[in-house]
Amino acid sequence: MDTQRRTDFGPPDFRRFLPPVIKDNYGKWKYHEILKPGVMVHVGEGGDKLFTVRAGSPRLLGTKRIRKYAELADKYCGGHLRFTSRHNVEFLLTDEANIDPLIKDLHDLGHPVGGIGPAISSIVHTQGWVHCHSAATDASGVVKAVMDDLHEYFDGTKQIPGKLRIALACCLNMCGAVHCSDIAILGVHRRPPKVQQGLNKVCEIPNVIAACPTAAIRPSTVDGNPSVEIDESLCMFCANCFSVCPALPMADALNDGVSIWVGGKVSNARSEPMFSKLAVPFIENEPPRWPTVVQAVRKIVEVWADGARPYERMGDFIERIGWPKFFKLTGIEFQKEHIDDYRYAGLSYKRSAQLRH
Amino acid sequence: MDTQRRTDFGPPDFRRFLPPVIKDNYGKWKYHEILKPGVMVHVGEGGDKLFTVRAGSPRLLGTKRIRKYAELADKYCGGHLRFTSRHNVEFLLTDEANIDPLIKDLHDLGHPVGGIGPAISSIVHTQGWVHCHSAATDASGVVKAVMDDLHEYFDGTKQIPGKLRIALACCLNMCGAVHCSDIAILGVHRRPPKVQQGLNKVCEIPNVIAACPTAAIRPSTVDGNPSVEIDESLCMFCANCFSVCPALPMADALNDGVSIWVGGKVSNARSEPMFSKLAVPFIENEPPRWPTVVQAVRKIVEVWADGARPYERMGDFIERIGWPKFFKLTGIEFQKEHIDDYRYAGLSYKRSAQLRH
Amino acid sequence: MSETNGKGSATPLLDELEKGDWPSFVTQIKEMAADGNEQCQQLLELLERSYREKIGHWKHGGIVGVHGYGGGVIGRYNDLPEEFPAIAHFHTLRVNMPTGWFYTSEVLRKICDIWDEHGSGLTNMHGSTGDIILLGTTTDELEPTFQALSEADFDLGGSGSDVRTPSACVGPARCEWACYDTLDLCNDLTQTFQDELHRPAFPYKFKFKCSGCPNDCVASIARSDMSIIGTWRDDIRIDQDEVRAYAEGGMNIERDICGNCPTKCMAWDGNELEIDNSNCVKCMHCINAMPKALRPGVDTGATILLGAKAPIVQGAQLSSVLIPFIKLEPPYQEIKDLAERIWDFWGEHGKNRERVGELMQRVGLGNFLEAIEVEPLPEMIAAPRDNPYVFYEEYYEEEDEEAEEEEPAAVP
Amino acid sequence: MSETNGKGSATPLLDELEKGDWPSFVTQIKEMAADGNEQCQQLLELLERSYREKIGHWKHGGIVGVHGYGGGVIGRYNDLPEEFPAIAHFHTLRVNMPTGWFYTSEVLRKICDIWDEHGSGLTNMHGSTGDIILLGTTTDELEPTFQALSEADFDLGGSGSDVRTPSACVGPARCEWACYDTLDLCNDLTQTFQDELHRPAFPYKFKFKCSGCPNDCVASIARSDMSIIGTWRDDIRIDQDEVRAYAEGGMNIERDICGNCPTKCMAWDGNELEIDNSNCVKCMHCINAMPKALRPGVDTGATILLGAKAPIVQGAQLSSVLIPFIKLEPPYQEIKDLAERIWDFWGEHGKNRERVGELMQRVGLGNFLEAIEVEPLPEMIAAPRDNPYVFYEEYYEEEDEEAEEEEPAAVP
Ligand code: SRM
Ligand code: SRM
Ligand code: SRM
Ligand code: SRM
Ligand code: SF4
Ligand code: SF4
Ligand code: SF4
Ligand code: SF4
Ligand code: SF4
Ligand code: SF4
Ligand code: SF4
Ligand code: SF4
Repeated sequence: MDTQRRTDFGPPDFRRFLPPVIKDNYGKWKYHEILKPGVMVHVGEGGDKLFTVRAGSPRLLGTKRIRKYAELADKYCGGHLRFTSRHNVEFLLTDEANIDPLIKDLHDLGHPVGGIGPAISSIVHTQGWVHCHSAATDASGVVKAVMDDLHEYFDGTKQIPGKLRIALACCLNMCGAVHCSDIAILGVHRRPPKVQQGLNKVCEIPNVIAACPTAAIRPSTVDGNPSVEIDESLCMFCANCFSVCPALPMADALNDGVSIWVGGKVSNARSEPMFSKLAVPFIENEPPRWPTVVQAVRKIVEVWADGARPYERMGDFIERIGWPKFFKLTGIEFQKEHIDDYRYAGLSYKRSAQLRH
Repeated sequence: MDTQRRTDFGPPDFRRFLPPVIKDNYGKWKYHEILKPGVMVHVGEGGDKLFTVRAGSPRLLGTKRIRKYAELADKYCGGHLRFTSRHNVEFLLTDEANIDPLIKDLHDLGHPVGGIGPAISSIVHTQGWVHCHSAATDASGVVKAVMDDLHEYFDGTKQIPGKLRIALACCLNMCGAVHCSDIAILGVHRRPPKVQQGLNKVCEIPNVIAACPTAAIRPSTVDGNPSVEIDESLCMFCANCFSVCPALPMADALNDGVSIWVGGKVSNARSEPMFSKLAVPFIENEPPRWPTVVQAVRKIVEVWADGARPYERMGDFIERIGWPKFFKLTGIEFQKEHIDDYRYAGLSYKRSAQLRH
Repeated sequence: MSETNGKGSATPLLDELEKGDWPSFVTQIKEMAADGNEQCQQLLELLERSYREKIGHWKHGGIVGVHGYGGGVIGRYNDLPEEFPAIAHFHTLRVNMPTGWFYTSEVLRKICDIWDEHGSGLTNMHGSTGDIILLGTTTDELEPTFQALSEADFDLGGSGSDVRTPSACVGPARCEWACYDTLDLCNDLTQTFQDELHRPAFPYKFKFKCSGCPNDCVASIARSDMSIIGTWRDDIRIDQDEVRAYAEGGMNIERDICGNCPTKCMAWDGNELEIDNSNCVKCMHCINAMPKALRPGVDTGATILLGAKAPIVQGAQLSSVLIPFIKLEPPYQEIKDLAERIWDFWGEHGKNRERVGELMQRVGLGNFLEAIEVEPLPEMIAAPRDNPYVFYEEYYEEEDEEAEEEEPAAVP
Repeated sequence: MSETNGKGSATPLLDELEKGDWPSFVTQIKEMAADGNEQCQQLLELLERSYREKIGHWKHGGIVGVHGYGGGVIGRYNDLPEEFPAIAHFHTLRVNMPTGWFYTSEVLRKICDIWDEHGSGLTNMHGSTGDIILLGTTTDELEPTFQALSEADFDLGGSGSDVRTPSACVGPARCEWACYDTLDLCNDLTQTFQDELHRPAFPYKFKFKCSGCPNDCVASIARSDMSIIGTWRDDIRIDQDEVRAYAEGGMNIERDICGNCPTKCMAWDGNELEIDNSNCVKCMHCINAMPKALRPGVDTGATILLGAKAPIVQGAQLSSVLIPFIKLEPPYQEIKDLAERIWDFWGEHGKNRERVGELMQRVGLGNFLEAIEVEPLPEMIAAPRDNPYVFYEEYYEEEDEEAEEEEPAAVP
């Protein structure tokens, strides 16, 4: 709007926002302890203490609520707070006496405190019907329904053997850690794209054809105009064609829905990082509260919580008991769809006689 | 040559050749014990005993030697003997007193006794220059040289932690268990096929083109005749084209040789069956005694024998110590060729931060 | 709340999502809609419609953005602009967060002020990549928002085929296990690659994520093209008294600690915990379980891994090891040079919408390493190839027999 | 030995292979050559030449065989027929071995007599597939050899695109662990599928191998299209006294037995060995280690796995589980029907030189199962898919909303 327009200056330096106790102990923390659900203390080499109170957040925040966070930070933390990589908010305190009052205020505001240690933390999720064109399901709504059901595992009311990370993505683009989560909820289309008239005016046909991983898209002519046609038997509904060409919409109220995946992880602790594997191939969209999804997730959580050993993540648990047992315990029906038929399929077959009978 | 020609009658019924003690105890064996190298006893539910003496065999046998086996069987076993799935010969005795005389006779004949229990058994191998058109190395000669070096591991002179199975195949067709052996020796070509004149007269060009897994073969015209040309940058020397078309010879004295693979297994004991993995990408053919191959195999055997725990097969041992350590201990140089770049390559990359530093 | 406009709620389905114990995003939108914020009000109604029809109502964005930037804005239009004119355009701005997501109340309020003035007032704190997401404004507000943000020292994040906003775990600011300064490196990379971040020139997106240790609290190995994961080379530091204290406190060290060690390189005799550090793969488990007793070593650095991505197009990937161990000190030149070499090769050989991890697989890791001038190491693979399909690049010709200059690459 | 023909050995390189402790194949050929067997003499010389030149001298075979059989003979010609006329043709006969490779001295001598009369006198006892290999004869001796063999009750094995000679481990004849009668099944399959064995009509070869337990002593999981591996469903039989005897004999049961159990389902308290059989995966390790103390259960049968093969064309495969557990009793109808259904589908859809394992992967295991009428089970996979690229075959059309007959396959 004026004088010299600044560009490419990057984010403000984070050091500006660190509380003094962190500046003093930066890189010099000695250990930490979990004091109670959602509260931990980090102790510096010299004995300084930093208390963290973690609160669940809906991630989609209005400025009003953010201002409330700021108020609480002023009241208890010298104005200092941060957010986590799973979108929780963390208040950074030095005065232990402030912990309980802060927790009370957070509860009054509707925010549970928890998610630290062996707990279910917030669900990493995406835009859904709130903002994305690609969504096969909503994001925030499913997350809300599932977390309403699971919040006792967040706030420590219920004990569990280890960390359990849930993620949701509203389409196969998987804007989040869905492919490596203990439990993942994934929006899926199940109907091939509908080719819209005038496609050639908005899209480059060679690009569209090249976009399809299974070569399901072929050039064609419609009413004398160049267009494309879909070999529906080759389509696995990835929507990559739609990503490059808006004239190939995928969303479809009758066929869209949700799938559930289990056993992924990211950390290197004990076992190596793992992909999530298909548990429930398809559940219809059931707004506003997705009861079937909520039930399925709870069942999986309970099977794990009952059977897992301390520290044992979902994937390690299932590997120990075997997939056949997992299907039996959860009551999920094993179907053809569970069997991989994509690029590395052969390696997912059971290539040994090591079986429980 | 006469009357009614019999066909499709199949092999003679094996029951005709079973010794009486087996007929009596068929399906009723209780346990077995290894009495000494190459000798074991099987004890029936009723107490009957069957002694087995196993002798190493060159597999390529003249009728003269086979007649000698028959003589020994008559002398000690009521005429009963068998061969094993690894081509050793087994004498089936009921009189314990016959064991040592039999062993002496076998030794006199040049046959070591051993291969039972934690031992190196005979090398499963193929035809090589003795009979196959496809060979990139000889089979029997390499095997002889390697077993001369390793026979103490066969006859029990040297103790080892578990079974170690070696196999050799003279080309990528792998007529044997090369892809699942503790140590595998594999003949490899390293030069693309030479297109011979008149190819179209002996081969179906479309078949030849279809035979290539990497689409390296394209139609061409040579002196007005249809032929093929090879995109050498796409050729990985599998020789499948040669299998379907003799006019594409692969063998080449300058470029053929041997590669060494490790860590495969077949049994389901402890770990699941595994493929062998590349250890030494290439060693020149060095007839008559392949000293570099012999040394490389010995080194690998020794590293394993020194480091493995009881029952631990090669693949489990390497998995426990890590591949970097395996390369270090054996002194084999890690090269680009070790890194997979075929169909499942991505899954062979190290997808975690779990490393020894 | 806007539930009662005479004959019951206009958003009966969404209202269901205000029930329950977890904080509600619907409540957030309603809070904002309460004071006559038209955008929020119409967003609620549009969303109610999606809930009724089980389908989204957003369309592909056209090319919208701020002057001189190729990314940072996600264009969005709804497909019912007549009915929902206030959100006919409803573009998102991606704004670089301060590294580590640290804020003061002051700077948070500043952001709120800007966004109340120029946009819907709705945000994501934060987006999956880590940006501050300013959720929804009109095309003509984009530039003014950017101006206001820039005065507050906030710049845009990435979108399209560019570097995306790098992210880092809390690292040395609060974590005793940080093996390098995740925050400093992340901030430095963000500043160094401003041009690559703001002007898409790659075949596809490129993400950096910095985790201070193998716990990988920013999920870098799953979600970033270049994953920088802290680790150490020397011995785990042990305080045996504290180990005994954990044992006395009821911890089953044999079963739960030693038994869970992936290489079984630990031994506990009831009194001393022994670690065979040469076989420790730095998985963090024992340290995680006994933070008072065990700590990473002091010769710290990082493992660099390459290639993670979501499934589109060729299938999801986890990053795989590229540099097993590197010391990371400012100015971090080595890692920056490495990134540049990777981008050069990718820029030249990458196909449109081909992530660097897919390129690596397509050309083969061995060839890729040659191109980016990195030596192959056994640490880069889980296991050597199990198939014999080796592409040797050279062979002897008959004439060579005497003159052996043209030696094949792979003769050992 | 033929070493001295005036001026030193004609085969100096091969002579080197008569040295050393392992029995020598060169000695075998020389023994046979000694009495003026021209074929063996020339074979030695040709082989010596290969050793000198580092290259083989055999060419592709033309179509040779015996009357009415499509396989069983491997045609071979050398590429220097003028110099080596006695082995200008040098074809191999593959002869079905007695199942389990059991012989009497009498029948062995019979085979020797035939082969001395009709061929080189050289053999492999046995070939990799298991056949008796009669190594080298001329085209005109093929039919007479077959006649003589048939009089001795020996028939040809397979070659080309047919069933290959099935093989079996020693099984109940000598092994206490055989969970079914490997020899009887193998012999029965061989007899049942004589036509398929002798008249190639498949897209490619098909191998059966029968192992009596998961030790898999005929390497069936690696080397046969249909791998039949014995197993059991009930509990491992334990003799606790014998367990204690092993312990007293110095066996470290905790470390070497329990510690090596893949599912860690065993516990040893120094006195009793306890097995959680519901988690035992029948790997055989504990039984192998303590044959006097442990035995498989008594409710025995087999797991059927499909698809192993060497690398050509699409890469090597191990067999994968098709039937987790089946009882195997004569007449083995179920397994024969299964094989026939597989061959039908393979015959119709297999490409030339496509093994059944490759077909299974190409069409997808799920579709393959449908085609051969086998229910999908979680035992067939190591893990469910990790990619979301699911080919649903049906979807709702808008008109269906009311009329829901055309239900999509996968709605649970
Ligand atoms: C705050 C945060 C980093 C940040 O910069 O934002 C963080 C902070 C800590 N993590 Fe984390 N982790 C955070 C996300 C993660 C993630 C990423 C994710 O979930 O997307 C992972 C990988 C998850 C996975 O494997 O799928 C992660 C895997 C761990 C682990 C390994 C857990 C395991 O057993 O596999 C530990 C160790 C532990 O908890 O014992 C750990 C431990 C810790 C410690 C104890 C480290 C420390 O000494 O401060 C911190 C608090 C403990 C806690 O939350 O339980 N952190 N941590 C993130 C909080 C997210 C949240 O709000 O819930
Ligand atoms: C005779 C033979 C079967 C036949 O019908 O011919 C046979 C016979 C026996 N095997 Fe075997 N195996 C025979 C080939 C195999 C093979 C196949 C191969 O080598 O190609 C395997 C799979 C090898 C692999 O995994 O790569 C095999 C894996 C086993 C195992 C599992 C070993 C392991 O720890 O992985 C055992 C159990 C053991 O030895 O403890 C076993 C055990 C046995 C026992 C003890 C079974 C018994 O109670 O009689 C037999 C003698 C012991 C020995 O040789 O050490 N047998 N055994 C084969 C002898 C081959 C030879 O001459 O050396
Ligand atoms: C906003 C955000 C989700 C969220 O709610 O937080 C998001 C939203 C979109 N992503 Fe994403 N992605 C977001 C993080 C991710 C992540 C996670 C991450 O960065 O850690 C991933 C997985 C990791 C990865 O990069 O592979 C991700 C993988 C994708 C993909 C698939 C890329 C692939 O190679 O497989 C697409 C498709 C595309 O690029 O065309 C995509 C495309 C999109 C688009 C631009 C849709 C499109 O096709 O044009 C979405 C715009 C939604 C909207 O209306 O605003 N988004 N996207 C995240 C960015 C916020 C931020 O900047 O902080
Ligand atoms: C004789 C024998 C090797 C030996 O020395 O023992 C053999 C020899 C040949 N095999 Fe084999 N194979 C022999 C067992 C095997 C095995 C092992 C097995 O059956 O357990 C395999 C690996 C398992 C498998 O079937 O995959 C095997 C995999 C091949 C292949 C690759 C097949 C594939 O799908 O990858 C070929 C190539 C082909 O079929 O064109 C092949 C082709 C050949 C040919 C016919 C060469 C050709 O291209 O025409 C060889 C003839 C050599 C000769 O001059 O006599 N041979 N072949 C084995 C048969 C003897 C017997 O009947 O007992
Ligand atoms: S996962 Fe798909 S629908 Fe959801 S925000 Fe990302 S691109 Fe949009
Ligand atoms: S949705 Fe995916 S598979 Fe289907 S046509 Fe589009 S790009 Fe191809
Ligand atoms: S491995 Fe190759 S060269 Fe050797 S016998 Fe088999 S087909 Fe012939
Ligand atoms: S050797 Fe293999 S890769 Fe090379 S041209 Fe022949 S079929 Fe193709
Ligand atoms: S990744 Fe490691 S250093 Fe970073 S916050 Fe997590 S535990 Fe701490
Ligand atoms: S960090 Fe992991 S690998 Fe290392 S000693 Fe601890 S548990 Fe074992
Ligand atoms: S496979 Fe099992 S039953 Fe057959 S011989 Fe080997 S150990 Fe015995
Ligand atoms: S057979 Fe294998 S899995 Fe079963 S108890 Fe014994 S060692 Fe464990």
